[in-house]
Amino acid sequence: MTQTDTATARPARRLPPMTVIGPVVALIALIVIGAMLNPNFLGYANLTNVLSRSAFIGIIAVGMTFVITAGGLDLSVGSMAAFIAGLMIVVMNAALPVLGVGLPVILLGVATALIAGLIAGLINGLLITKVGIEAFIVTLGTMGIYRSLVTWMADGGTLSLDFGLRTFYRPVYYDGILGISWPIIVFALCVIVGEIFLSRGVFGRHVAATGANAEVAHYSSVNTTRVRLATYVLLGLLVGVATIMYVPRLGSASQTTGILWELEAIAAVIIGGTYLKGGFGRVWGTVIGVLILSLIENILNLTDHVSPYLNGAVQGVMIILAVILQRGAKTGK
Amino acid sequence: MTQTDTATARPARRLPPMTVIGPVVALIALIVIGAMLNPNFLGYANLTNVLSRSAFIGIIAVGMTFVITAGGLDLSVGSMAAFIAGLMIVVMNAALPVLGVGLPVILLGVATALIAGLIAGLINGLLITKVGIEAFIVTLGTMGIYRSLVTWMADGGTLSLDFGLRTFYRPVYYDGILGISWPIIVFALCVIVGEIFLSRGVFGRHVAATGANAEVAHYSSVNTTRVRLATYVLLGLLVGVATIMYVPRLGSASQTTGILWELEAIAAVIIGGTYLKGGFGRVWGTVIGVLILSLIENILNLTDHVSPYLNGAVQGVMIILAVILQRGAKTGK
Amino acid sequence: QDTTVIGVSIPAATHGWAGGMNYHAQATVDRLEEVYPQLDFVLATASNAAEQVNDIEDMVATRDIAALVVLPFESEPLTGPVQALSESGIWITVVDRGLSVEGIEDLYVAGDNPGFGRVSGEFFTQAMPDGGQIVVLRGIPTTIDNERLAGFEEAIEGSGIEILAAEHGNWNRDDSFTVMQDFLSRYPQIDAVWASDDDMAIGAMAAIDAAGRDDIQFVLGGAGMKEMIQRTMEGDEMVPANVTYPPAMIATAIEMTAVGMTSNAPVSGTFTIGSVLITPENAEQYYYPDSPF
Amino acid sequence: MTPILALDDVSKHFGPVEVLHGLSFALYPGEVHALIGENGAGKSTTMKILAGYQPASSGRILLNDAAVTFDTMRDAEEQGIVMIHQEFNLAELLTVEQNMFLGRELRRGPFLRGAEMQRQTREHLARVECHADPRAPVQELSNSDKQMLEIAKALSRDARVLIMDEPTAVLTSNETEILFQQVRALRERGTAVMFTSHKLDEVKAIADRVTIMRDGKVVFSGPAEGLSEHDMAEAMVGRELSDLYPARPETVPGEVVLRVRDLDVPGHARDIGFELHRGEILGIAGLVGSGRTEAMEGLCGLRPATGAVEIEGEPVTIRRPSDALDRGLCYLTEDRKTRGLLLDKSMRENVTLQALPRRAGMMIDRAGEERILDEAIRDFDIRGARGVRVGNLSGGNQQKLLLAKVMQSEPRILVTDEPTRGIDIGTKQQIYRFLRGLADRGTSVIVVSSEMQELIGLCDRVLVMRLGRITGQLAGRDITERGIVRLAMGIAQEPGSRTGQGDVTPASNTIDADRPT
Ligand SMILES: Nc1ncnc2c1ncn2[C@@H]1O[C@H](COP(=O)(O)OP(=O)(O)OP(=O)(O)O)[C@@H](O)[C@H]1O
Ligand SMILES: Nc1ncnc2c1ncn2[C@@H]1O[C@H](COP(=O)(O)OP(=O)(O)OP(=O)(O)O)[C@@H](O)[C@H]1O
Ligand SMILES: [Mg+2]
Ligand SMILES: [Mg+2]
Repeated sequence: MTQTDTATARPARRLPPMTVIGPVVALIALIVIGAMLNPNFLGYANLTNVLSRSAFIGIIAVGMTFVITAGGLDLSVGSMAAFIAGLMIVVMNAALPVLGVGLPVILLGVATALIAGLIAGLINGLLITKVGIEAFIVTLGTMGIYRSLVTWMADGGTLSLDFGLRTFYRPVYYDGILGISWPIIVFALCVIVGEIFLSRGVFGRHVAATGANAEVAHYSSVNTTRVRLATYVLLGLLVGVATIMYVPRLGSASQTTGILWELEAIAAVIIGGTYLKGGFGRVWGTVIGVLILSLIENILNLTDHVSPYLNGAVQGVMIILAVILQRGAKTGK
Repeated sequence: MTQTDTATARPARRLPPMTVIGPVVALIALIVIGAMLNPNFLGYANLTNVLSRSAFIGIIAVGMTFVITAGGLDLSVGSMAAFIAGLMIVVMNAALPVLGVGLPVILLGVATALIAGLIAGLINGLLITKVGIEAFIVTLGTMGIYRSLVTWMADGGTLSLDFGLRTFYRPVYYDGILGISWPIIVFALCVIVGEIFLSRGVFGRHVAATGANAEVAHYSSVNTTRVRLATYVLLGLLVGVATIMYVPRLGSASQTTGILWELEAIAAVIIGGTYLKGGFGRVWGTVIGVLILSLIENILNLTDHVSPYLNGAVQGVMIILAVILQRGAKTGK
Repeated sequence: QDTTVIGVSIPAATHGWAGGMNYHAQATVDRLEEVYPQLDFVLATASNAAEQVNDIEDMVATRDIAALVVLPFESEPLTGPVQALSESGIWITVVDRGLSVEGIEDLYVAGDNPGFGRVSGEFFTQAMPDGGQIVVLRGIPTTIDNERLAGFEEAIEGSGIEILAAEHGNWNRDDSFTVMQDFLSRYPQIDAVWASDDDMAIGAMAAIDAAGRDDIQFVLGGAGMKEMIQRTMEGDEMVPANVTYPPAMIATAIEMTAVGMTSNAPVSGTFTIGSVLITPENAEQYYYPDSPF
Repeated sequence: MTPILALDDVSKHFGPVEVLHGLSFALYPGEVHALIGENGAGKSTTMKILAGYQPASSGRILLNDAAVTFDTMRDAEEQGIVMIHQEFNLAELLTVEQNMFLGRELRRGPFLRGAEMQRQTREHLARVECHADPRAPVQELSNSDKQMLEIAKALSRDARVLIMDEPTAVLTSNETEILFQQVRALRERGTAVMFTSHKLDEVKAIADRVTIMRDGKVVFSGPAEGLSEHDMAEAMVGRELSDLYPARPETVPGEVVLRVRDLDVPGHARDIGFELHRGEILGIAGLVGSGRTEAMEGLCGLRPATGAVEIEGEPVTIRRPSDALDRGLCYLTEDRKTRGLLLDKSMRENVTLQALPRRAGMMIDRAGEERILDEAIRDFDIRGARGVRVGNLSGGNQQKLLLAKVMQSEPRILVTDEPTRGIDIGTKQQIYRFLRGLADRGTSVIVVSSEMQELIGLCDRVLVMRLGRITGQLAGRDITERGIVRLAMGIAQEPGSRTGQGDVTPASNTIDADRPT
């Protein structure tokens, strides 16, 4: 039988290059524009502001990348964040008299956030995988539920962290090490770990397989139910982490907290080159997506060439343009 | 071996019946609840109210059924409606001095709405099919664009139809024939035509084929690009129609007009049993979905058992329950 | 016994002030249902004009209300429907925002948005006699917001106060925080901030603290949120004053309507609740510790 | 006589890789033309070019001696050229009738003539004796029914040229015979029919002319008579072919490693019970739809099933495939397209998918994967550019990749379902040797197959299933076609009933390579 020539065959590139450079180009273009429009744009202060602000959406978007790669979707993250933030504040305020201002209360709050996020993710995941309802519907439902739960907890108003506690907790958002603020550090950590697990980890491989073809994955003895469940739980946890970073910023939560975060996160994921239909995802792309989105907003605030009424329009155009840059990859769903 | 075992050649049933009765049962359940909570619920006045106001979302959801069945998605319909409404008002007010109060102005407005809708749909469709960008991204972008265009047209405020004109136009929403108000009639027409074309029409079949497996459809010389484009254009047109019904109701448009209509419409479609991933859709199901959603809202107004803060939660729960009733069909995406 | 039903239709708590207004509405309804056993209340909150019209339709169709207390989400779209109600003989109480046709309502408890802007503007003129550079945070794009800004600009006309920029903070702490951060990196010198709302003021001040900038002399919010009034009371330089736009006006309206329904005391007419400047001197009387707002 | 369709010096490359090198051959009206060759030789690609699904990189396509270019398959179809793909070309969510008329719906104005299409669908299916319900979604059809639907669909477009890419791979002998009757009828009517098959006896049985490809070149094109199956086989693989089947060892089977009792797979199989010995190759025969696949899938935790299973003496409960894998029990699916491989992924990701949790801990070692892939490509002779999307591998090479993938998890009990479906004869020989080698090294193997010669040639013992039950077993010398058929059709139980039907045609025999030629 004639020997094959495969030994000599070069490993072909996995993706058309445009999908890889596309988002990067878009990002660089934005940075150049920003730098031209305003000298302070590239200043330390502004960059820190933008990056720290992106951290919330960013951390969530990392989890969203896993969910979408596995073929899922989660519309509830925004209101989930609001709810968790509200819960954290209520719990911490309640525990204050007992524990007093100090690390214990914060740790209690952190625990609350993580556990709440885990449970919330678990609920979404179970309804989707075990009960078998479209992810879109489940998370649309829970989106409404969490949103009105926080409104109800706050009596329609705003839940505020006790003032003393706020000043104690504040540094978690505003300080950092070596001039890098904590949100940025945590965001970076999530990204690095996420990227490694998605691209090099067995779990990530199983996530992609499940999203690419759940039945094949099943026949390859991948426990697809557990994998999909895990992605939602992971996302829930990361929402919790994001909230832990968010609460110290203003020390309050209301029913306007986290509005539209879900759309921003999903948009970031797709701009980053992950397939909405699942099967392929990359965390580093998501990061670029997040940065693109928050830079657009930042640039719009740094200039007054456009009427503030039109900010939304500019953002819309930019999002589409950013994706056109890498359309080669996927044909519109 | 010369023949196949006939034992497992089971009678192939079309869809698990639960997917058919599921939504109906949910609807009936709601009606019963409503009737028990309030005697006037089944009254002529209330039913007319509920049906007429469902007409907007309903007409849009009919178009959305086609888009989703073809494997697409459109998040922009809500702000598209707002934009078209605003445009209509601006045009009609502008033409008023020339044409005076009367049918011509109205017809001008109607034409504006239809053309605007058609073009808007065309833009979405072209970006998705020709340029080949994820429908999610394209329509997320145009969503932002139309929303801020209307804000800009209204200078952040409200665009109002000239008062005299409004009183002349008003009957289009509030009157009707044989006690059936116009919105209901138009809605019914859209549904009947839509149902026939989707289930019995060549176009409908090609839509389903495209959504089920675009490549196969393409190999079977179905012009999938044109089919998908057509669904978006159709949706745009129907958004125009919905707006024609909407403007006479409030005689105004602002940046809050049509907020979240897209999610309501998509939810209605899925509750109705259409597959979010495409390939199967039914208009009659969508109607039931629409009715379920607006009845939930209506019922919440009939009682003061739940704090208004929790309305969203109740709606969320109901949506999920409604779909659980027919989960047998599809496994969560 | 036959109960009279009073419908209350208000915008949902989509921002702090509305939240306070929701709270007062709820509280008043609960209290009045105790006081007047013959009264029954229906409270509905809407997140846009169309939804508010739905609610009102439902109240008429299913709860046959004898009176309606409405805080219009927007004036124009509500005018028609409410007019129809008043023609069918239902008592109409309009709160805060007037309808676009005169004389529909029996009772009008009015807020004064241009006034709110004007009072704020006047405070700036006397706080910055020799002018200065300020930035403005605007609310959710609405007529209210436009009226307030117009009133403000009118008041600072020719006072040498220059508005460097105005962006929408949507009456939302997070958005105003973001906008303010960017204003700070955009303008090296800002003398003061008109946040036009206490939620936005809080967001803006958080941004200023974080940036450690001391060029900003003060931030003027509005609507009298309790934390802010407290800080004014305590003489915080950053919060030298506040401008009332009491969400409690809904309570007044509901109460007067209830009285009108139960007695034949004359309650019709127009009651304008003007915007008042709160200063450390008069702060106590505007401080409601138990309100969520 | 002028050829109706001909290729003249046609080449095709995908990116850097050229897969067809200057092909030339002709297709004449009224002849059945077989295109044969090893997996990856380029048969499907050639056919796709003929039918206008893919453009040639260079060279000319001649239609009645006139050069043509088909921009779309629509152009080709209008010229009366119809093709059946190697992969199913059906929309699974749509019904049989919808697929049958897809793109060519009968219409009255904008509306469908549903009833009429249903009727015609029934007719077309009846022509190929397929009894699928026109209203049934295709996803509920058996593989063979899907294939018959494709054939009926193609026949319904009365074509001048009918091109079929491995139409019989998933067909039973009976269905194959039905197909061939249709083909003969077409030949009478002057249609040119071209088909590929790895079952050379079929080629022998029906082809007038044969074109043999090797590595993208035509090595023979001429009349079929005088060409024995053995000649074809050797021309294809380009070397001497010895025995197709490895010699059966005379050693007594080892101890029982798998004991199954009253295994029930709801709706498909009932009280399945058998024992499997160490180093044994156990065949499972049965008609299509007899529930072999379901029984085995049930056993391996791929679908709900109840029953008592003992592996190496200890009772085990297998709820999900991973449980089975933990016990060294592994299943190779009969359906590589929708259950076997991630078509959009590379070979590397596919080949390690099943073994990952064992091979790797938490992290994947890319270099290790590449090594595994190298071995797989070598051991299973997988041909195709290394980085190619698996969906673009040739059908047979996909099957080899699937086998390689399953072997990665080093099963001690290997269940293979139609392991040689769509595999060329040379590779078949390799796979048989491979399976026997496994058995010799102590692995126990189950082979579910519809190819009786395969079972007869390879297995130590054969179980026969009928209507979801095991109706008997045959061992050693008793493993004969007749014996299997009798059990498969229940003649053993009901003497006299349906007798004789058992051996209408031997078409399912694979070639016996040492048959004198
Ligand atoms: N779209 C494609 N991109 C890259 N390579 C391809 C593509 N299609 C086919 N090939 C390669 O062309 C070669 C021939 O493939 P082809 O499917 O024609 O083989 P075949 O003769 O049909 O084999 P089999 O008998 O297994 O079906 C294979 O090596 C395959 O990997
Ligand atoms: N009603 C059905 N719905 C879905 N799939 C079916 C149905 N009937 C049979 N099948 C599929 O058709 C194929 C043949 O049926 P089955 O597997 O039960 O018999 P088998 O003995 O495995 O035949 P083979 O292995 O030759 O396909 C299998 O893939 C089976 O899953
Ligand atoms: Mg092939
Ligand atoms: Mg089988």
